[in-house]
Amino acid sequence: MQLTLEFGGGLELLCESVKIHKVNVDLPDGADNLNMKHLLSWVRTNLIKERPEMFIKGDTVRPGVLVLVNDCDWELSGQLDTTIEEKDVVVFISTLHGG
Amino acid sequence: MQLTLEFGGGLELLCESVKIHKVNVDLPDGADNLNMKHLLSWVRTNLIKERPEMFIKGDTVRPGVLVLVNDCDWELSGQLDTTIEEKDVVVFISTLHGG
Amino acid sequence: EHGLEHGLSPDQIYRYSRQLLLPSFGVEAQSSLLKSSVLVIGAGGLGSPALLYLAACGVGRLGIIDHDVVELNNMHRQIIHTEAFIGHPKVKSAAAACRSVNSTIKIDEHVEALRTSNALEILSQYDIIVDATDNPPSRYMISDCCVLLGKPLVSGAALGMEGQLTVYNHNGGPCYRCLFPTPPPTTACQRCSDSGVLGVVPGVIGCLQALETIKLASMVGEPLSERMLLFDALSARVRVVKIRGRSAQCVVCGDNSSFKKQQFKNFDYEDFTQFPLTAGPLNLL
Amino acid sequence: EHGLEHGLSPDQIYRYSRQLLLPSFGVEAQSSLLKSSVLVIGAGGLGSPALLYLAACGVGRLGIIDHDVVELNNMHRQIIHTEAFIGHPKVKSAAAACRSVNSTIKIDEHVEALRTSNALEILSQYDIIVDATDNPPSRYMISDCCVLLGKPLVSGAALGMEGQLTVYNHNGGPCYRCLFPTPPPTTACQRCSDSGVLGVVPGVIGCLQALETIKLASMVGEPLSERMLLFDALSARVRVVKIRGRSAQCVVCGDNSSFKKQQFKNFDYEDFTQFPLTAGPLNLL
Ligand SMILES: [Zn+2]
Ligand SMILES: [Zn+2]
Repeated sequence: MQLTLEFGGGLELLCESVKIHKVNVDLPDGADNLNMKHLLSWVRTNLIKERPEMFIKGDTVRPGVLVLVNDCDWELSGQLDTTIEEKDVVVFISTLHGG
Repeated sequence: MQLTLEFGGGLELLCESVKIHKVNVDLPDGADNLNMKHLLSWVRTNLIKERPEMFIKGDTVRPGVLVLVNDCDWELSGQLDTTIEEKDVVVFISTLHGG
Repeated sequence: EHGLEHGLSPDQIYRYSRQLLLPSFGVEAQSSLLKSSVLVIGAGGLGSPALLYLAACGVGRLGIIDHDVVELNNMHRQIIHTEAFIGHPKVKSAAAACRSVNSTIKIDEHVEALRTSNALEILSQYDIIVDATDNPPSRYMISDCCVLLGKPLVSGAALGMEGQLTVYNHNGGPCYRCLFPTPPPTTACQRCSDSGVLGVVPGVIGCLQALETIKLASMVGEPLSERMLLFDALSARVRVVKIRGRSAQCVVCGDNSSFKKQQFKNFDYEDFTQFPLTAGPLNLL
Repeated sequence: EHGLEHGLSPDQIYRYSRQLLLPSFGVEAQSSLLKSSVLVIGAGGLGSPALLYLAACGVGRLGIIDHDVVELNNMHRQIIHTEAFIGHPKVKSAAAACRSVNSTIKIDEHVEALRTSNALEILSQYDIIVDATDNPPSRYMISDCCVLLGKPLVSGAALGMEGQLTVYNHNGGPCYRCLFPTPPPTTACQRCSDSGVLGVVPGVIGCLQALETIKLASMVGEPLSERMLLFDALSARVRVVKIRGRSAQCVVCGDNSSFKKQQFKNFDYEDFTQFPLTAGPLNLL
């Protein structure tokens, strides 16, 4: 499945400072669709090169990270249960506090 | 065909000051697809309520109007020959000069 | 000209004529703006353009609160301050600049840090609150205070080459805690003074904060509530995304919240976020 | 700290420290910025924030050209000017403001209208040109002049509640005439002084012009070339769209162009656009 994954607000530093990743993610064994739970685990394994605790906490993203699926907060689509489809754009962004 | 048509830079004044129009456009008789030439004519007939000369000149848009099909200049997709598909977003925007 | 009927003086009609002319703004919106009051918290990178544009456009009463003094290393982004004010309170410097562009509006100077002990009393004096601070405890404290007082909050942030903007606690929309119930780890909380920022990035976000404030005060347009603007300066990309609404479970604004003014006054925001509310002016890299 | 190796003085290292700290900017980008020169054409609504941020961030030499004087009805949006300068040339007022935020850069004052007779000579002195003017003949004239001189052009526009921004003539990208070979009808050419503008709209676009200029001068990020940013303030929406590249048929920058400096000097931009290059300060509504 072709997806675009974007990292911002400093999270790109965990993926070698690359903000936009065009990736190909296979369906997990035995699953008939890909959800955000699968995708988080895929990202953790394949893209996060350092300090994973800055990205994941428990089975979800750490506090202060917003997840957007096609420009929409994943809280509105079922969070970890959100189903991901071909060509979806998923953004992980750390909230900023500076000024 | 469901399309989103947007007008900006003052062109919305020609369509009762409404910027975003969700419309349903039928294929022209005998045509097997909809192109920008058809769509301009449809817009001229169905949306432009006043001063059509501020929108159309000859068989195309007047000088100073940019046409964007799915966020891309129509010069890059064949101008009047650009084929329009279901759910496309077409923007007509008048260039601004103020400052 | 029906400006006079709306109580605009001939001088005001002349000064604001380019806004009065505008069909989507006009006399009514200008008149609302002139009757409104706005508090800008922080006269730094975000506050600089926000304050200048709010003063210039004719907000009736503009409050400025900041405890800090102007330093040379602020000058690359905090364009409201001039070199002549280095070493002086930012509030004095910002107020002088606002008065110099518009002597006809009222400007309140609060030369102090915002704390749980003074926040309710200060924020209650204004219609709209602008968060232009630079740290997590301030952001939680200001949002909680806005919930308790029922004030809309125009929240901007900038760091490095990125900026973010949204309106909290407006018209049934979420508060800061609805989005961020748990504070981030301290290591994810850089401030511009620690990690750097390109000066014009808070410039863009601060202007957009002024815009959202003007829209709220004059009741024109669609405010950025339940939406967030994400700005990436390096790639010149802007995203406006849809975010969650108010959470029924929110401990501050939710249905069963027991968070009242007394809880607010006793809440330790520094302990909650593990981050200091104010860094002294000498706390440099 | 290797700022000294790049020729930065200790004062400069302190002043620009928040940009030097930034990994994606740093000493090299700051050093390029300090060596660059920028001309801002127009010290009005767009020029105000553009000039302040360009001065503050450390552009080495900043030119300002405008023929106009400060008026009270400018003040709602032209935040670089103070009431004290009403009746004085905008260039004097803007230069004073720039110097007050950064006394260490060089500022050139050009108190005159830009015309075909002086444009080549003035623009040739700068690396990057910022179009912050308010009318079609100026926009064509400036773009043509930039093509002849091979200078990148950061072009912003604002009117009412909308703004537009792009970079022309950069790195093989289009010029203004590639996009707009034929001038629009005069009825489609409102200026802010005729049709009104919400003050902070040129504020946002002017800040973004400063940003694009900084990116060009310091060679960081992706400039907004062959792309255009469209900003709608009322709905808080921003679009960044892909626009055409350089046109081989363009009469000015195209493959067979015969447009040289002599043609430029003789070209009548007012006749071409049917619009005056400069409106006198007394030409009000
Ligand atoms: Zn809440
Ligand atoms: Zn060209």
